[in-house]
Amino acid sequence: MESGLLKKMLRDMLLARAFEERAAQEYAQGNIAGFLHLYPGEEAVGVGVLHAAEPADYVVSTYREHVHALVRGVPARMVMAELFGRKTGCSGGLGGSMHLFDRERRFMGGYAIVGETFPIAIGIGYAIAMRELPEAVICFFGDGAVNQGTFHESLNMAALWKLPVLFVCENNHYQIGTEIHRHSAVAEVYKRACGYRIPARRVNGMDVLAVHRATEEALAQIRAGNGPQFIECETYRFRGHSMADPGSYRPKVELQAYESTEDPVKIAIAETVTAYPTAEQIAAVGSDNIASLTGSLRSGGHFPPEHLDAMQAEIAAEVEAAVHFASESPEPTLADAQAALDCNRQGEVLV
Amino acid sequence: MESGLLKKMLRDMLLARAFEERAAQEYAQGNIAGFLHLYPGEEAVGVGVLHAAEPADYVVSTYREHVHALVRGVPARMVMAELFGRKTGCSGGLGGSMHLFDRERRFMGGYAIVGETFPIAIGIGYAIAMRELPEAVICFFGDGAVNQGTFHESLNMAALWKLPVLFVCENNHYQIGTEIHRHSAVAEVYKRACGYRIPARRVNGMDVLAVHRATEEALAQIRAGNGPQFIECETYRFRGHSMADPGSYRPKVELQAYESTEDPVKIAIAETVTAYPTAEQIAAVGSDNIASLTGSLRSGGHFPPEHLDAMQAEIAAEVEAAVHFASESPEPTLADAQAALDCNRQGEVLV
Amino acid sequence: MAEQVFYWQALNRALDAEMAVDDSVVVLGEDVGLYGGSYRVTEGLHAKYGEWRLRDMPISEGSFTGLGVGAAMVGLRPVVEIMTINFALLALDAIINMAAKIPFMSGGQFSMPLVVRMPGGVAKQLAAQHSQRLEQTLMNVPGLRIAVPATPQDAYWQLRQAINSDEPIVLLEHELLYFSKGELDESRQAPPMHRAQVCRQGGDLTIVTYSRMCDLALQAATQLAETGIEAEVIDLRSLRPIDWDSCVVSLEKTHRLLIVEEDSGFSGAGAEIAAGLAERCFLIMDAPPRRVAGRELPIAYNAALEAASIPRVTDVVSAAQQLCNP
Amino acid sequence: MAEQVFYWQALNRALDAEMAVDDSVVVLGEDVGLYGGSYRVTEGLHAKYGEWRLRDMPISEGSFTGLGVGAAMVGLRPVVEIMTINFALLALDAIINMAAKIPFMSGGQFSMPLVVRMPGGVAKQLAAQHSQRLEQTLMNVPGLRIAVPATPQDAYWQLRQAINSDEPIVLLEHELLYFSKGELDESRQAPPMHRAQVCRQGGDLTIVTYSRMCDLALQAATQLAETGIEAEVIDLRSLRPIDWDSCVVSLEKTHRLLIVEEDSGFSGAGAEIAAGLAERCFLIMDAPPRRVAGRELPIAYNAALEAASIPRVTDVVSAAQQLCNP
Ligand SMILES: Cc1ncc(C[n+]2csc(CCOP(=O)(O)OP(=O)(O)O)c2C)c(N)n1
Ligand SMILES: Cc1ncc(C[n+]2csc(CCOP(=O)(O)OP(=O)(O)O)c2C)c(N)n1
Ligand SMILES: [Mg+2]
Ligand SMILES: [Mg+2]
Repeated sequence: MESGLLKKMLRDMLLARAFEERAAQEYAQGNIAGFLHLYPGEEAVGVGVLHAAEPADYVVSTYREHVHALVRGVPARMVMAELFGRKTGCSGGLGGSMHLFDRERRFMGGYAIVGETFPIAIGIGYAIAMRELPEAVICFFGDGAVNQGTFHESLNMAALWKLPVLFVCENNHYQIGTEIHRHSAVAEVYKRACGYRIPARRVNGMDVLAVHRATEEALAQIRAGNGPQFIECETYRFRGHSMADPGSYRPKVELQAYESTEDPVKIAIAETVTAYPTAEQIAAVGSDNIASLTGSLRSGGHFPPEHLDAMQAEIAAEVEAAVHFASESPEPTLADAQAALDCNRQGEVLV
Repeated sequence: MESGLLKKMLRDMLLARAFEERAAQEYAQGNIAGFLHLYPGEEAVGVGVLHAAEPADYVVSTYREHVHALVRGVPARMVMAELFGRKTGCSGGLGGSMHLFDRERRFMGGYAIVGETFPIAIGIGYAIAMRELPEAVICFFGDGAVNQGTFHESLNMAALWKLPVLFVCENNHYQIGTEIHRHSAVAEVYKRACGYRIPARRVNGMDVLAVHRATEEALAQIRAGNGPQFIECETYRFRGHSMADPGSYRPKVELQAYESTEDPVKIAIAETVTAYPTAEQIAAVGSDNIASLTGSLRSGGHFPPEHLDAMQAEIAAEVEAAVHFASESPEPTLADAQAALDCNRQGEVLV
Repeated sequence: MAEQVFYWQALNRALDAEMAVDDSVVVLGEDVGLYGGSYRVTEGLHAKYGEWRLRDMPISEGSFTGLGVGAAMVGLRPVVEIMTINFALLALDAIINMAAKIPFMSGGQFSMPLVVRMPGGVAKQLAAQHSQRLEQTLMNVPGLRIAVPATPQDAYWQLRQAINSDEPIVLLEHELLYFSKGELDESRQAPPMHRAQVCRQGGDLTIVTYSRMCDLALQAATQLAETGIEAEVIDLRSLRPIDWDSCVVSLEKTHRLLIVEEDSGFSGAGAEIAAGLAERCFLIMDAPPRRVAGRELPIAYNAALEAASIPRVTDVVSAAQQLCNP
Repeated sequence: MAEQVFYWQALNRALDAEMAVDDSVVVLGEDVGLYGGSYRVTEGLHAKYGEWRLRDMPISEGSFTGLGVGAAMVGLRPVVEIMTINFALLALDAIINMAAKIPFMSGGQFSMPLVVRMPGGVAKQLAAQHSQRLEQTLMNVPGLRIAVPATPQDAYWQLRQAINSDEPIVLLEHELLYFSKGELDESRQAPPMHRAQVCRQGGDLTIVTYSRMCDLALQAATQLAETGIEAEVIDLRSLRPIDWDSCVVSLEKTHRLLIVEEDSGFSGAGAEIAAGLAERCFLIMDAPPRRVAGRELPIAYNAALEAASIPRVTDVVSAAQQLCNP
């Protein structure tokens, strides 16, 4: 893992966390409305996956997609402006939190009807395969989405025609208030892919490096023409399902356990910042594994703790600027709305 | 296998063949219209499965369901009258070929939108499980239906709550004109069940004994409270998809191969009629398997060939009588149709 | 006997009352069990009746609605909750091709005691995919009945009536009504499930409306009264069947028809109301029937655009004024 | 230049013409490839263009329609064939929530050059589940356009226009029209895709109709002429948008409106036509608008009941007579 990449991923994870927490505040203040689904706890997934992708790859996402958009390069101010419903938002203020789009960055939308990402992704994949392009599609979805009929239908077609689609399950173990063992007959989501002969694996979704590595390998397979791939990332959301949900159905210990020991941002910081293993750490892992333990730590040797502080300050300013931009931006007009609907009219005479 | 059962199954297979061929003739003469999907070639499946079921079990079927209804005990004249659209038909002439219903015999309907049998079956299964009854639901569907979203959604729920449903795939290798390798990423249909942890197996659907045995075993598991089971029956339809389809997309040799060597009716006759293995047969299987080869043959010792002729004559008369009954029956009136729609109004005052 | 309760509470009590007396009543839906329902409608019932009676569903709308159909065929009385109507597009085959047609196409052998509840309508900035309205799609299905309760009392009555009916019935509940309060008298005798209700008397024009728009129409009527126009406001309470007689009686008095609906106007529910009443009352009408309806746009996330996309009180007022003083 | 061709052939030629000039046009559907289409519409095209351009689909209507949406977002011009409209209930989320809304909710970033073709209507004893009509469901969706060609010439023109448009368009084709013949002149200039067509001139009443019912209306008009009533027959050709102006011009002459639709009348397409014209033409109408429509029953398998469930020529004739001589 080269250290530049590691730093970039860390930065995106910090931005993700800061952006989402700020969005929650803006929601509480009434600047954002509607359903707002936040990502804290799951940052390693979006960041690990998307940093392994090429700019020419396409991304299809759900209503929990702010971070996917940010990591993809959509400027924070355009995402925040969209949450504020402003004309300068990446969907012109018409889509809102659940429907971020950015054509230029091949960010093909957030979809709010669970299960819609699958057909959209295979449709893009179909076009790529037909044109024999070296591109791929990354399709995000949750553990609950796996029980939707479109999952099954779309995975079958993806495998049948060897479409270049990477299916990424963000398994946070909950479909709103329903824990995975109560919604899925098979709780190891990656096993669902066996019904379609799609190569699948499960990775620790709290570990950005593991996610990144798995994605690189999967995308290499896809680009080699071997058809779709499937990665299940086990992760956890620290907040409720959306801002409307206190999340009180989850055992408190479960939440605490994840927050204290598995916070992906903490893990990523630990991996990046200059540090040498302590004597206890070395003793704990035994001599054989020292190399692997220290490898990624040492690779960050150029990134002392004070740089981390600077990075965080920079991010705070970026988020602040995004909020400022959003609140200063104009609202879309009815004429804008009509123009968006008619964006494909091209002067056609209808009647 | 007791010989009485074997004879009953043979009789049903012969009836099935004769009924369907006659239906084809009546269609050609304009007495039957609409879509008419016939069963020749697949008799061993419906007969083998349904003879292993109890009267208290429920049956849910597709548009290719005449034989399922007949074997379930719906009188041939009521099925034929339905195909003729008469009031005396098992759905009062309102449903037609694709929508046979018989509440009394727990024949829960033929459904014409591919994939509808799955939710109907799990719904009945849900009621049974909730009431802790010793009943089961038999759910028929084709290889093409397996790609419908409802397949996936319903199997997940069946497994999740251990519903007493036997899923029976009639794999005739075609979804109208599309051969299974062109519609399914996994052509061994029973493997699809792995995504739900549902025990599944594949049997030779041209062999009524094999189908019967597999069904008995599966139903025993279900009644033991172990949840759903899945059987794939490999079979073949000798005719086109429906009377509107010449079936010309299938290689002629494929059809001939099935008709000459695997006709399930011929196989069943051979199994039932008195016969001792020839010297070549014995030589071919080797000493260890002789017992199993001759067992079922010998069990038919009380059924000489002339009895077979008598049975066929009886069946011919039954089918003839069914056609006569159908053509003499009255048509339903508009009042009948309105009454069917309002069957559940119970004197309720709406406005 | 009457007390003030939230709309969701009225639904909750109706369910509880029916579940208590008939153990074939089961509730099926996403997060209806442990969680207690997204809009609290099933709060407390899981603890009381257990998981077989209140079953949390996977995200499989097509099949769990169909599950309700199959269960109804063997005597359960399922109340399926589609978390919001936006997901009902995935369940339409089960509702239209199964539930509504099985009694008919089985020649009358199977009744269909199925209730499908759907929160819907335009709520607060939920954007295009979560602001779906499906009235007219369901209205066009022979064999279905549709109730649209606008008050806690009606929600209570109509849900109980729906559960007790052997016909498939859809309840369209409005998301913005769940946390509105109103009177509930559980002991009062219910009117027929599909009878319309005159909510306000007036002689100058008839406003026909339903669900959340009733409240809007009543507000508009108050404002109109100040300008000397007395509007009669009719809450249809039901969209299939429609209680034409109540509307006709009113039009015989007012001779002017204004329809208020939240849905996009083109081919919305209001089209049938306008057409049906134009056919019945043409000769007694003094002006063309008029619809105040949603715009021909998907619903935008932006709050101002959202508000401008559905009728506002001022829209109703000015349409009524134009109708009365052309 | 004009020759007599079947309706299916006209569609076939339209597809061929567009596929030949633009290799981003792809056809997706069950048995559209090797088999050549259930109604022969894609006959011969698979051999000519190969499997990527004509793809046989598994029975997965929801997802393969959605596949078309995704493909359209990156520049393909998919023509999705839903084998029959009866299966479209499974694809409505893709059509309504994806195709029609993406251009809007992306703020105008994505065009949606998607065509969805659906054979539908009441054919020959296909029974309740295979006699679905969905006009009004689709009509209520802002962002969709709907064409309903009644002749081979229109089928040819409108399919080509639909493929060339960057908006999502549904073509409702009638199953009983595929094997009807009519003139096709490929070189003739097409009128605007959604303009209505006066098929017969007359001064006594206006019959507004579409798709297969045009033929019925023309037959009725011939019979009516014998009794001294001259009907003007308008083929709408499009259900969204509706060409109101052509209807209004006719009503200014005839003052009487009869709508003929195959769908169940209650909340069918005719409701919008009646309401829209009552609003526009109330003052010039001499009689209430009238609808001749399908019965409020699912379609029975029995032939006589099926025939009695949808309009017959005599129904149109007698309704027209009552309208003109009340
Ligand atoms: C078809 C559909 N059904 C229900 C919903 C309501 N809903 C929104 S998110 C959600 C849970 C999704 O869970 P999962 O796929 O695990 O994603 P997560 O929110 O955990 O990231 C539900 C039920 C919906 N949006 N779409
Ligand atoms: C949802 C749906 N899509 C398409 C059809 C048209 N159709 C009828 S039967 C059939 C093929 C079904 O194949 P399979 O499930 O293998 O059953 P088989 O007819 O071979 O017994 C198709 C595509 C349908 N009836 N329903
Ligand atoms: Mg989840
Ligand atoms: Mg098959």
